[in-house]
Amino acid sequence: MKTSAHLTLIAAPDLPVEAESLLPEHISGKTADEILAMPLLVGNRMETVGERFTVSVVEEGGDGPAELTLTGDLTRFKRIGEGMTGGRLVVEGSTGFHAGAMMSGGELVITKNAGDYLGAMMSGGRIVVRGNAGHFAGAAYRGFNRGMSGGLIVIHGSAGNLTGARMRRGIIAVRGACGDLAGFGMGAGTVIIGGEPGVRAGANMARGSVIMMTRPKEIMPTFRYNCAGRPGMWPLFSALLARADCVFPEAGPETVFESYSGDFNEGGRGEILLRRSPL
Amino acid sequence: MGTLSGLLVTVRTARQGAEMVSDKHGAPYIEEISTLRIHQDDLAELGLEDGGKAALASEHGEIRVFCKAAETPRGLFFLPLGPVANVLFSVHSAKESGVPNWKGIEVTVTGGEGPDKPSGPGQRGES
Amino acid sequence: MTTHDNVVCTFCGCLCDDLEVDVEDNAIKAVRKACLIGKNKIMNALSHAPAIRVNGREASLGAAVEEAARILGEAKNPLVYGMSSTTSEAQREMVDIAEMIRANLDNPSSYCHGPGVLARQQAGLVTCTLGEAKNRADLVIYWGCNPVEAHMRHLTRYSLQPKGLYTPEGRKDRKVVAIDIRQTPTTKRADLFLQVTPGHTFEIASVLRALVNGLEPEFQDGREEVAGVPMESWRRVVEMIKACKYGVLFFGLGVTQCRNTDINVEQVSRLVQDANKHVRFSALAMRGHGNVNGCNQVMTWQTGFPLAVNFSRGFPRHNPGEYSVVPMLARQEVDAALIVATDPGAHLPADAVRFLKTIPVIHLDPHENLTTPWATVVIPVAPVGVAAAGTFYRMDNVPLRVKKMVESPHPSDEDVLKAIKEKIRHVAHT
Amino acid sequence: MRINNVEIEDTFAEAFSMTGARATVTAVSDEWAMRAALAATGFATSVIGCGIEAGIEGVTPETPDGRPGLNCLFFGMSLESLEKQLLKRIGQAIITAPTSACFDGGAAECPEEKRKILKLGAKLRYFGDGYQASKVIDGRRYWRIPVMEGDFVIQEEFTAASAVGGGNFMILAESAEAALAAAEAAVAAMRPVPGVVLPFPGGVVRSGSQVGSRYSFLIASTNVAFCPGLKSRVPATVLPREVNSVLEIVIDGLTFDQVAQSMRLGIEAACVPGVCRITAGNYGGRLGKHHFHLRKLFE
Amino acid sequence: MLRIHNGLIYDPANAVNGEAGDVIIHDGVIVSGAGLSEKQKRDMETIDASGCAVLPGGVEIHSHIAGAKVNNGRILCPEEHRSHVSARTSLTRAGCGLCVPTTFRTGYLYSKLGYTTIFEAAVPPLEARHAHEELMDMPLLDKGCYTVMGNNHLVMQVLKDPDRAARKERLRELASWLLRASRGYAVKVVNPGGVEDWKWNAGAADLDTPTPPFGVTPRQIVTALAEAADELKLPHSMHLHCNHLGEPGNLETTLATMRALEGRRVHYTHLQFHSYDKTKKGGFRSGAARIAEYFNKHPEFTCDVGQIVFGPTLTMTSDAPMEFKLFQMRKGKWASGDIEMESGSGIVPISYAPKILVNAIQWSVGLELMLLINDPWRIFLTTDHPNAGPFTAYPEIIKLLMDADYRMSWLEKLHPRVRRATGLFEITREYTLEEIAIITRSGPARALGLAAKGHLGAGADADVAVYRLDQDRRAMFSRPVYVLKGGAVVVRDGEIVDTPNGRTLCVDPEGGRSLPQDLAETFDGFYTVKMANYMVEDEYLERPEVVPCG
Repeated sequence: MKTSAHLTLIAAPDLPVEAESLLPEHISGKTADEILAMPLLVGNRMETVGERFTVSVVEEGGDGPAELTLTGDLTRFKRIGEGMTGGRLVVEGSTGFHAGAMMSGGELVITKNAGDYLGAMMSGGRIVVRGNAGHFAGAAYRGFNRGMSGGLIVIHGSAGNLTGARMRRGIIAVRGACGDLAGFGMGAGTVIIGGEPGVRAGANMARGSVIMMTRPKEIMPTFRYNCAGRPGMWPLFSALLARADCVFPEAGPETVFESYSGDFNEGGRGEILLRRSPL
Repeated sequence: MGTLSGLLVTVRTARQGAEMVSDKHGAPYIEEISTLRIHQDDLAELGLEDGGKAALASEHGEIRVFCKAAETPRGLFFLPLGPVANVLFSVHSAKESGVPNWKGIEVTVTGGEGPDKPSGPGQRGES
Repeated sequence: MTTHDNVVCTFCGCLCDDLEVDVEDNAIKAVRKACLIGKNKIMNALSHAPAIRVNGREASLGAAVEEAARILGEAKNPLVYGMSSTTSEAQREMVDIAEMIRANLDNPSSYCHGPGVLARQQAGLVTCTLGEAKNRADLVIYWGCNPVEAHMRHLTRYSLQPKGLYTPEGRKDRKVVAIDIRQTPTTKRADLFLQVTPGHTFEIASVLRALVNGLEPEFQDGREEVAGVPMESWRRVVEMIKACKYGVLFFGLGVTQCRNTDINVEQVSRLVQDANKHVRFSALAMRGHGNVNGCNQVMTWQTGFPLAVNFSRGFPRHNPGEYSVVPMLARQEVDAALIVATDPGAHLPADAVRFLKTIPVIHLDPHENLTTPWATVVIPVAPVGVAAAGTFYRMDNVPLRVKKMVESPHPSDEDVLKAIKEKIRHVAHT
Repeated sequence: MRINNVEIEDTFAEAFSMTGARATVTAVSDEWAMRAALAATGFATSVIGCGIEAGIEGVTPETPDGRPGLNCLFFGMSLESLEKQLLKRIGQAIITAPTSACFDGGAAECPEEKRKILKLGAKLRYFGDGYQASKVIDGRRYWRIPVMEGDFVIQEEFTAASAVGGGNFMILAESAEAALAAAEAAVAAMRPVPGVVLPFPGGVVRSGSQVGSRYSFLIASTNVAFCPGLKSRVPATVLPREVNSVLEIVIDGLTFDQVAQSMRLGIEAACVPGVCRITAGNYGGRLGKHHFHLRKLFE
Repeated sequence: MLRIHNGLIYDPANAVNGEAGDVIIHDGVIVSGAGLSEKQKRDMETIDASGCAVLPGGVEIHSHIAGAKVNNGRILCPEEHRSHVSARTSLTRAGCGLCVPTTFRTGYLYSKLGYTTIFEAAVPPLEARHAHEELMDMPLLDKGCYTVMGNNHLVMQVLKDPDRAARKERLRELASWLLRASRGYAVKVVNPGGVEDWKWNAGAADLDTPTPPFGVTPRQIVTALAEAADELKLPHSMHLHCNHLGEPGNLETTLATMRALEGRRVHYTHLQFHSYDKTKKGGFRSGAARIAEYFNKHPEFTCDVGQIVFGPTLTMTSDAPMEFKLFQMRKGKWASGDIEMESGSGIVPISYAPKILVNAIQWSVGLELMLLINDPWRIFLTTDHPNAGPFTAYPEIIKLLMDADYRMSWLEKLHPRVRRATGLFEITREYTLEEIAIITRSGPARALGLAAKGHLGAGADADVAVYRLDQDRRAMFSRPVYVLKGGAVVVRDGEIVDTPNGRTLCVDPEGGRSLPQDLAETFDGFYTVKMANYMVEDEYLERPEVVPCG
């Protein structure tokens, strides 16, 4: 049986809530009452889901992974979708910190904004944010040197600082503007930025790519210019993102990118690709 | 009286430190933390004498300060840390690591007395 | 009259320990050898003590402690914060209370020098005690700091003038570089002053790293300059680095509070590591409040993390930005606060203070300050280093014991905190 | 059995097991994709002399990078020989072609247990002399090799599958003109079938061979039993009096069914006036394990 | 009175080897049951230890658990803390970390292994106050710390004195003063001369490399300090971390050092890191056999092993130049701190893996030393926590020592060339329970001069560990049934049930009340703290206990 559950927030809380229990794989096969009895940490006290949400559960035929929908202003809800391994989790609203952090599979969709550490250190699966994301999307937690290591994060709005910082694989696409230090210290992977990038994109990268559609104010002097051309990988990224409903209309397959290598302080094996805007 | 845009930087000063540990409600402390260091030419552009009064505004609030000519770059203004400067800052300016932008916030300086007099730590932000 | 020798000043991270203090009739009569700030601090240590107050009304210590315990015990997401100007003994009690009430625990370093500590989590730091600067440093770099005004005796005691074991000529044996966005009394003491445009610490450190590593930077706009300073000057700095025997870089809030905060320090730390491939080189943070470094030390040995810790699940979790004081206040997500030995009324943005006024705040401080007028529970405490003893950690991690020279009518904050803790424990058990 | 009055002989085509792989070659235009594909699949008519058999399967409507592209099929006698040839052919014919990229075309039609991995990109990447870099997209790794024109992208792993080689039929016709017309019609009908290629020039072979020779240094020689000019001298001739010309169509495919389907379409199309008979080559079942009984194709 | 009843008692110091009997405790001390009637015994509070081995509480002779360097390590590794946490309970404090656990958690983790006494291995006097502050927050253990002196300027100033007799006398005074100033327990020497050399950016120090600008050699430093420790009759000998730690071929330096110190009491710490031979091409080989052969002939020496534990950990040592070398090999994180006039420190995270040949050899060298040094009273179990791995791996190491089949089963997990580089897999020796009791408690207690530790005879501190007998020795030693600290049950069935604080162990050697004039002048001139503020005050010693000299 495939379980579909829909939780609706009764009222937005004043205190931070930790909702790592609300995963599709956790609701699979559960009744409404069982779901309402699941734990939520509100401030420093343990409560139940039922104190904050109403629920409806539909058991459908067929196998399929579970699907969970959360509706309401979940801005104070942290860790939604953290550690998710499969299924589909849809948030109709905004989330707080750590949405989809450490996830390894499945799909997380957030229709509004996400907080900091979206998909931090995730290893697989897909996250789609229709609105904006906070800082550290796909980044590493403090002290770690391996951020996101696989999967895809699509942010239709803007993203904050240190997007993809120290990431080791995977793809982050930011349709809108992006904060400072995108791809800082990355070891591999790809960050694609549509809108205006912040400063220091790609700083300290050892490998990996930062692809920018909009010219940043400055390219770090520890990067060096290579050439203008059509990188063979761009069409592949473009096709992948199109499948995820994320289109960069300014960059068709024929788009010419300027290529820079860096950061030479870390060996210079990374690259910045900068879309050459038509004159 | 003119208006200038620039970047405000909060700093430590010897007097601010010395007065802070003496009496935070004392007049010398309040005077020191209401004293803006500004380039001579900026001062002239504002139509102010050394020691003249000005209003300093950021997107978060507005304060009254005394302007003191100093060897600072043009367009960069320096104000001692303290409750006066704090009116211009906001918790919402803290980025990923939780540090507000103490070392650079866009402000406008307007020369002149303005509607209110400098009033020390009680100076209010806009909202 | 009694003269106390070797008194440790508690004002800044220098912890000068050579002060002489005259005491007569339980009053400080004179302070010698201290800087102006240190002298003022000790001379005024016993003045302007607030009354014990609960909700604005004077109260007994017992009633204040009881109310504090009640507020903290009931809070669902409390903040325990401060500690920067008290002893590590009191700090240890703060951590215990924070654990007990499952609070968020932070200290002022989270918006001052915390980025320097966070950078150590990612890169580590090559550092030294101040005596190595005194005895060995033939190159000193002041970057984004102005010790002449903030750490007044730093230059004479530690970094610029002292005659050290291998720097017998003092200042003459040292090359001095200053990097700042404006001229300061400190930059005027330097052999080479690089006046930089604001917000470019990271680029400066990157380019210095490149030059130290023998790489030639490339400027896309053709302007051979970084932060408004021509490359020639940066090359000179690197030549000085490579030519020295033992370099020490002192960095201040100009580095840690510059755009991208901890990442700047991470790059500075990498620069220092890179420099060690050629010469010996250390970096030191110019810590501000007397024992703010102690907060980081105590929190680290008790919780594992130097700042921004949360106990809502009973075990320590750390995440700056999530559990640091300023963003928590921005999100208005705490419902009570215990604030000790720091003055948010003077140090935090105005909107933070406005929010704190809407929740119960317990405040311990030796003086009337800009928080005491509105805090819910105000408990005056004995000023440490004057009327209470305990441990302070210097900016270079050297711990010193501050002394008790006079009696205060008030208990130490360590004692008040212990009382509050016992009361909370008692309430929890009954 | 007769189609359009052409006798379908009651015999079978004997085909053997090969290892096949499909590569998708893309480029900035159809033209450059075609040039790269032609070069890569050129001179690959028979494993006997070329080491590999290959051909262009056709234009692919969807390529991984969204650019014009062609699928090419390659068949070798073993995984090793296939890989060896592919490394040479991609290295010499595709990397070298302007704007080209090369991707695994997969072998979706083959059962999973019959698929194997060819680490082509993983081995060709060393052409990058240490400057090669990779990207992983949707779990697949692509290598980017810097070249003078820009960069060359190749997938790390390609799929190989056990395949069927040497499917065939022969057109026995009254005249050379009729044989050629029939062969052309057959090839046209067979080309659209996915998973198969006809490796010989234009899909047609005029010089079928027999195993062995009177000369010890040759392992194959002209198929004397089918040479019209030798009818009188070769007792084993299989050609009736009215047959004056024979052409053969050879088919390699990823699966038995694909080969069978293309044979059926080809034979049907070949049954035109002037064709006397359709037959097929076999070795009595001794050589290959895949037997295509011509008449069963139409059941 | 409390009775631990009917356990098999392993008390090697009193030659009791697995005999069933009672251990009787009164007032925190073990007392003789001789005069007691059966009824008196039955009426006592009794712990049933049937089916259990009863051992003295564990004594840790070398571990990095407290102080500036350790705390720096904690700051360096938030990622390490994230996956090892313990929540506050009604009894215990919250904490985190495995390789660098927080102080409270360190106390709990050691206690849960049956350890009751522990020594922090390297404390520079200037930062001693910090170490003591942390030790005060480390419950359940008696503790002390070693004072580092091997690169101390005052020591080298004294050693420059050409007058041999004066030199000796003055050094003894100075060592005594340093111990007093830092409230230390023993003289610790780390890479003598080498740390100071590195402050001059010089290469690694050999035994006879003069240290600039004093011109004093490591040989002079170690011989003089060993002598001073002997003459002060300190309970523990000089505790020596030799030069060239971790380098292939360093056994030559180690052997030369040992020869230089022949006839004196010396403890060689983490000997594993100093027992490497090298191949013709300069690669790693085990030198354990040669070291053991020499060591076996010199009963004046003791050592601890520093056994490698596979997995991630943190290296942290006063041997700052060694850490710099390690950083250059690994990039990543590197913390370092030079300490004026005294020492340095360095920290680099590391991960030991069985398939890395060097690590596999290091792992084998440690076990070889333990199996080839035939007197268990002279080699002790350590992991140089956390340098070679966390101390929580002790039960695993005990299993490796006691179970030869298990040890052999590791061969296939190791790098295939390890067999050529070590002799470990030719050794069939298995440790007995008695020998384990020696290398984990009785031996270190004796080497430390702790008369009341490491045994269960009358008068001993009632620090006792009770383990359920189990052929799987790892399981057995992972989870004591009971641990008693000073007579109080602190662990039951592997869980903390009480959290009394232990005592601080220190020494009161003769002399050293003040510094002679010339040294005091050096101090005043070149330290940045006043001498009065240098001396660690009584407030930093929790229930101090002076262990007598002589």
